Amino acid sequence: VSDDSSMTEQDDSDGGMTDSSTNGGSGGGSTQTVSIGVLQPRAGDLKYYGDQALWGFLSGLAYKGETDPPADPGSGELTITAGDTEYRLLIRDTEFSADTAQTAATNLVENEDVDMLAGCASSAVASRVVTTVVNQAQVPIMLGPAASADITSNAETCSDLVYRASENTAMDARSGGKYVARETDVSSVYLFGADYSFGRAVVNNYRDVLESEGVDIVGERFVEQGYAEWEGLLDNAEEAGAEGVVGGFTVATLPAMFNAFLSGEYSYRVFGGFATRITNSVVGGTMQSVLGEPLTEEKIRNSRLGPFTTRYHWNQYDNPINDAFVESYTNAYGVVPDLFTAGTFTGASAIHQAIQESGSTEGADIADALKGMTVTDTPKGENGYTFQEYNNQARSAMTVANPIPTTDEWADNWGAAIMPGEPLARIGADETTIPQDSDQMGCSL
Amino acid sequence: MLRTQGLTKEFGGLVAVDSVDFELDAELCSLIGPNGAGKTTFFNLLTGSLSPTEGTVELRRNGTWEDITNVSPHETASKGIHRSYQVTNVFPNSTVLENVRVAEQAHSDDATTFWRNVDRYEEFTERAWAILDRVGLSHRAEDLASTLSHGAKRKLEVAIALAGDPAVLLLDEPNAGVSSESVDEIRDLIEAVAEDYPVLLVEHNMDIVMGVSDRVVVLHQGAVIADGPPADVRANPDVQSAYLGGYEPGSLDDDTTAVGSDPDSEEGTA
Amino acid sequence: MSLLELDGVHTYYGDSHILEGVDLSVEAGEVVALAGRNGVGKTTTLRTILQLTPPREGSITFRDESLVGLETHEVASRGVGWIPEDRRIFGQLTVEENLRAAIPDPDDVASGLQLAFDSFPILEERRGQDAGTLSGGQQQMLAIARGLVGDNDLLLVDEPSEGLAPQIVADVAEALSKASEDMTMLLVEQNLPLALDLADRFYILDKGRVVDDGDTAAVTADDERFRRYLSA
Amino acid sequence: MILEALAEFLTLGELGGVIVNGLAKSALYVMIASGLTLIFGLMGVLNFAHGSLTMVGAYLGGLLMVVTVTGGTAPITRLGLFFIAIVVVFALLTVLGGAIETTIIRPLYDRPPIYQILLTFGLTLVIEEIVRIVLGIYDLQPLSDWQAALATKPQFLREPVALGPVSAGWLSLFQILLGTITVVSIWAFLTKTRYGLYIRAGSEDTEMASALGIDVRQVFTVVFALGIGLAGAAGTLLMWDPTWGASVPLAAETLLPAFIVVIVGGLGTFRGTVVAALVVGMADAVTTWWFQNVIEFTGLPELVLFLVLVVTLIVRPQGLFGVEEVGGH
Amino acid sequence: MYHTLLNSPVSAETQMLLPTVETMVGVLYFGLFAISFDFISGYTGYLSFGHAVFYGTGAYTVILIANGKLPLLGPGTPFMLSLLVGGLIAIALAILVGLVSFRLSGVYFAMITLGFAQVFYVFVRGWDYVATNPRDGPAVGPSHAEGFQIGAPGIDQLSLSIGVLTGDEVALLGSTLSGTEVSYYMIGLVVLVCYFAMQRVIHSPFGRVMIAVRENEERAVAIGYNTYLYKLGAFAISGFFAAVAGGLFAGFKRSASPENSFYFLVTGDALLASIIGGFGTLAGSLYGHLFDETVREFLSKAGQGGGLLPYLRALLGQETLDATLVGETTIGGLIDLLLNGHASLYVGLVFVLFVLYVPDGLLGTLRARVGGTFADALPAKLWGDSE
Ligand SMILES: Nc1ncnc2c1ncn2[C@@H]1O[C@H](COP(=O)(O)OP(=O)(O)OP(=O)(O)O)[C@@H](O)[C@H]1O
Ligand SMILES: Nc1ncnc2c1ncn2[C@@H]1O[C@H](COP(=O)(O)OP(=O)(O)OP(=O)(O)O)[C@@H](O)[C@H]1O
Ligand SMILES: CC(C)C[C@H](N)C(=O)O
Ligand SMILES: [Mg+2]
Ligand SMILES: [Mg+2]
Repeated sequence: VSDDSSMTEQDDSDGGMTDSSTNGGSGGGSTQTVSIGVLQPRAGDLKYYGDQALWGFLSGLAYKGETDPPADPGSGELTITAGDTEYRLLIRDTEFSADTAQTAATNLVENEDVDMLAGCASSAVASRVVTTVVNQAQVPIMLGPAASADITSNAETCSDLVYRASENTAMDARSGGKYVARETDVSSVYLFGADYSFGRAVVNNYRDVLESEGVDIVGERFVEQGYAEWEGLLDNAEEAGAEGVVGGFTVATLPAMFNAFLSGEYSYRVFGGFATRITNSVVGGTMQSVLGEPLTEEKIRNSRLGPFTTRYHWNQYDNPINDAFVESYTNAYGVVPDLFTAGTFTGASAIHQAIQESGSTEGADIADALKGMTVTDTPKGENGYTFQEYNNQARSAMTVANPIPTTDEWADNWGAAIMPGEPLARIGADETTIPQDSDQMGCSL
Repeated sequence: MLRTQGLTKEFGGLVAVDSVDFELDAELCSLIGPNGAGKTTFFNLLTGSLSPTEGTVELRRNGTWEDITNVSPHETASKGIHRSYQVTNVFPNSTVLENVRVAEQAHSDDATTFWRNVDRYEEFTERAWAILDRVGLSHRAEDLASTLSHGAKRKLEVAIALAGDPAVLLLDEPNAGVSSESVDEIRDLIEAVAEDYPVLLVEHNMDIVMGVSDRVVVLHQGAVIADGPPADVRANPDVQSAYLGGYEPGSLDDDTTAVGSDPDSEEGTA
Repeated sequence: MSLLELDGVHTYYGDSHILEGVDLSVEAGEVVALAGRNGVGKTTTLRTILQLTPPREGSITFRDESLVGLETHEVASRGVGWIPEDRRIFGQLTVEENLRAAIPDPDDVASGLQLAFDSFPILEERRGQDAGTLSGGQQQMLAIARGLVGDNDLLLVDEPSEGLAPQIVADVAEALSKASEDMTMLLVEQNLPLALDLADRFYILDKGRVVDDGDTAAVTADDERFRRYLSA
Repeated sequence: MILEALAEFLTLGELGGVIVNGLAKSALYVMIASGLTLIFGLMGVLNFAHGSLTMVGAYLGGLLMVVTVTGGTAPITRLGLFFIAIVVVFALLTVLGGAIETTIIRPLYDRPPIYQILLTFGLTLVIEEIVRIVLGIYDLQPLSDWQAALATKPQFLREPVALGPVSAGWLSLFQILLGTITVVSIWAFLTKTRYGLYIRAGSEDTEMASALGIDVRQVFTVVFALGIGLAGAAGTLLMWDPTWGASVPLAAETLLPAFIVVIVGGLGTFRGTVVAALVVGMADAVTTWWFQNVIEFTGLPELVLFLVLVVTLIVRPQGLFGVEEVGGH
Repeated sequence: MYHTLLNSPVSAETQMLLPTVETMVGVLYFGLFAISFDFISGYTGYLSFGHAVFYGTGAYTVILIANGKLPLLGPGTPFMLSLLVGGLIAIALAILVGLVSFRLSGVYFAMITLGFAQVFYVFVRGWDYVATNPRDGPAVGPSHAEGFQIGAPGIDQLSLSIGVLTGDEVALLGSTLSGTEVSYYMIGLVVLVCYFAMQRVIHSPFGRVMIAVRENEERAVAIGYNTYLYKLGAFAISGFFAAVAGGLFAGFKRSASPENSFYFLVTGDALLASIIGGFGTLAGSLYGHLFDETVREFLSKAGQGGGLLPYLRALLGQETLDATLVGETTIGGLIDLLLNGHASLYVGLVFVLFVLYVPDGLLGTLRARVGGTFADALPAKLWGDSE
């Protein structure tokens, strides 16, 4: 990929790395090293996204290596050994900014010679890294938790180098949207989205699913991230006759929207994806002050928030892998894993599996091995995720749940007043993703 | 050279210049009058820095009179009307030579050239040196203008005006604030300059006015109250009472108004 | 010891040397006129006393205390008032506010205003008007009134009759002469008859130096000394 | 389509709502900008750090509320505490402002104004980073609004109130009230108190004012300090408004509007600032309505302020109430 | 030079202090932008607070052309031509904005240019045509997968590609220059040419009028200059070079976003650079930006260019880092708290100190110390050595 002679290695072990990794495959017993550049927000507003995503990734490797996940490394270098493979992780802060991420990724590829990349929490960041680095340098990437379905369904970004174990917005729509369309009395929906890739993807995916289920889309609006004057917009949705509203936003916008919704008297319900702990704690707090403490299931139900799809929350799955995962994770990081974490866990698990299967630590070989792989160890159970050959997006099951008051069991490690309840429905893996023959699927590999 | 008809300038209710009919020939004419009589305002009208409330300003070029009322200052300058300022108004952080050179350059076709080095235009520099020689500033040529003494700055004022290759030269109190030793130098300079150009001179120093002028015009409350050879004007009783002699109420301002500036009124130029 | 004493005062504006060693003194209770042609440094002398343009050399004492190095407001609060030559009224303040700004003690406001309005009735009529919209002469009256209402022992007066119609000059003269009964004054005035009328003594300034002085009683406006220094 | 929308816009209910909303926004704008105007008007210092100090005020105000308010605190007590918080923040920032003026602004008075701009620009970087560090210690997200502080707002302020056919928010009315109080107090301070008199005199003519015994330098310090205090008070008010909220970007979010209001009004005139705040607030409310109901361009709300700025300056280069520069010598 | 230092015994210190080559490339193109900002602001005294609009124009032009989105100019358009086109568009824009803005002066001028720039910023952020997600900005797509070439257009032997990943590698005297290093020299070449061009303008009769406008516009008018036209001209020239800088940035990075091109804080960074370097010194802006970047990188997080934090960590060793100070704070935690990601704090402090104590900036002060003439001769020499 790039020429070593220009590099400015100062560390001998790096110099030897190339050797050991090429030998690694053949020489039985000796360890092989693979270096992975990990791109996540490590500071700033959305650090939490990065935390959950990175910790999930580390947990995945640790699970494979049968050790405890390491303490939060911040950014920098970290080595984890799993079996005969040593993972040299070079963790870089993206600041949730496409520019920073691009620079960091370029650097990892050019100067650190990483075998592959992993990460990106923002869809904007992910597309940027894919266009400018992955395709350019031909280094594979395990994307996640950036969720815009577009990345793996659009010919511009999808490729044989781009894999995503993490769940995407189309999966949200195809499980939660469908559920609402089929199981509730909502027959007309107003869609809101943040005016960038993620928000647009959410709106597109929901529109698609809901329309095909016969639900009327009575309106669509995009606003800037962080928009706060929700009253007027929510009033409009009411006037438009919406019975349901979906908001495609991150934690930068959701709290204001939920606040306005809870403070006003609207006749529709808000549904969509079950959000992160931060949003839950904000919304929970608002509920407490609007509905009065203590919160009860009844009160929450009357507030018309939900049901929400969950990509993964710790309490939605009951299997040995998940149990071990939740426990070790809670011990290591003091919080429960939430919606981003299973996807990145699986990403790590898949990479290890690919190295085992191919016996090589070359990026290209790993990518090849990932093709069509069914990942054995995942929080959604054994063989819970399968990479689809036509777009390299992993399919996995999803659940739909209502928010309920946080139970005492989880109060310490969840830290929000509301949490997802028992699953109302489980949607099988083969129904969640955009099928190969859909006109939404612009990718055919 | 230059003439005005019914030239009037009002500021609000105040008539600063009051229908002045005036014509300047190839001569050294002094314009005198009490503080606030309207002398500087009259200059500003001639150069287009202010537009008159009424009346016209005309300039004779190539034998014909051209109306230059309401023409912008940079155009009057390029037509040859150049002035020195009552309050020193130079380019403070440029060298003395550059102050004059840039004025030299203004009336050439190459002023807008942006691809050739200025040093290639030796003619500007040479002429600038010549002018500095003439006003006696060549020994300070490389110094920043802001470091000059008050008297030297007054000379620089004149030098910049001269560098415009004027058709008419308007000098506003070139002696203001100059110490007595330098007064003589500037006086000599004025006399020498007047050999080459028509000069309109505003001056409070009567020794100079009476000594060098071909003609003296007296302004009082914006209007011309006397016009003639120095000796006649000096003897004129109106002038005596309005300006030269006893006190007469009516002059509104003093020359220090312009100087005692208020620091808060400075508008940032950056 | 005199109330105010200047000794060898040198003042510059940047590089221009304006006062080249001024010596003068004012006794308590006197009115002293400072005369001289345009630009000789009369105003500068007053500004130097007030430390608006501090001297580079020389001493200035007021009631045996040196003023050099004080801040202007400190000089003012020691009882030195100023009626500047170019009026310097606060144009965006009303007439009354201009006067109030000059009265340090809130308890004196009523009597101060009364004094001003008695001297110049027109000011009472216009008390609510923005001072900037007054005519030039009215502004001059306001400037004088502002000097009179302050709690001052020494008043520095710079060309008080400038720009005033003759009958108002008379008002000014009266107001100043009344004020001089309990205030010491240093007066710069181009109107010689007026100056000689008000003052007990005079100094003549030329090129930054005192060139002559004496009792006003002994001279007339036609005096040779005045002719020499004051007209062409 | 447009005509239909226009007809709807012009109904009493809608228009009335927009007007109330516009007044509320104007009240916030005037709060944000008045400190800036005060400082510029007297001292000619264009304070780039104004927004950062507003942000500091928002966090301080939020802190006071979060510490004192519990879930059970009655609405009226919350309001009372809020007023106390505003006063305390105002006082704290006034002290801070005084310190800033005496230590680092004062040496710059005899330099060209750009240096003051630059200095306060540097100050902004420093203040924001310090706030980030402190937030880091308490594990608060610097970029998103501080929800705990928002939650101290009494419930009734979240609710609408019917004024005849017009439906407005209690919060809007509350903001209009506080904005009015601020404008009236500044106006009274400037016109009715001795100190106000000194400030206005000092701003017109420093020399003359000091010759009347006014310590102009001290006046400068006090004005700068008060201007900063006002910035802080404005921050505390914004902390309760979901559109703003306490966050680090609040600094930039308030600085630009404050500049725009001050420039549109004409540099340094308090009257101009009040009028400009009304103009900008109304323009904001009107475009918000059009954005929410008709026009889909997401950048619209952000565009308004700058369009108001550009258009005003094209039409009136010295701002609405600014004085035109007096002609040369 | 860089390598020698890195391999020497003081390599840890060197790596801590020296910016990486990538950073240096950024210093070059952003330095050019800062120079163009100084060209108008520092020499005419009119603070062009919306200067980022030109930088953004240049950047977007290059990417749009590469993506085949500019009419008449296909993706194959030579990079040098794209730079020129960007510059010409910027000139047109500068004239439009300038026609209105130069009726104003002082703070009002700064604010109206800021206003215009922000209008463009918001507009570009919402314009679907430039990118699928205009909010995130455009990136060079597959229609132009190869690197952008700097050199003589059309003659491959005389051109080299730039970009970290797409840059050409060149074998030279036994060592190989990486794509980044090639970019450094090629972009440096363009920047150098632009710098000399602007330097030339400043030293031309036209440039002298610009200075006259800054020094005393009233007098410049009175000696016969139509300063309005001169200001417009200077603004257009400055806009042109700002756009070239933006084009180089986009050519190297292969992407742009409204935030890093059109946003007003981008102008703020240029202002920072010119003040630290010396306002009205042209070359100073580049050194100012170098200084700014060095400080930032020195204080930035591990793995993003080395810097103080990893150095301290290595130097102090884990035991010292874990030592507790008060309560639960460890030394490591404290260092982390105060340094990690807080470069702006120190840049701000440095900046404040500069304004207070070094008002003439780095180069301005140096020139004043050494005397005016050296500055004319030296930049060329320093440039060669600045890596
Ligand atoms: N821009 C202006 N606005 C209002 N009034 C003005 C303006 N310029 C000048 N004046 C007034 O016009 C009158 C004439 O002023 P001018 O400067 O022409 O006097 P002058 O004869 O030059 O006096 P001096 O000898 O003191 O320089 C004065 O009363 C002055 O205050
Ligand atoms: N701020 C200043 N800077 C430079 N020179 C000044 C300044 N103020 C006054 N001067 C000069 O100082 C000298 C003395 O001025 P001053 O005002 O004291 O004279 P004056 O005796 O009061 O004259 P007038 O009778 O005209 O009021 C004059 O030559 C004047 O030009
Ligand atoms: C709310 C989250 C699922 C959004 C995600 N971080 C994205 O931008 O793609
Ligand atoms: Mg005059
Ligand atoms: Mg005087």
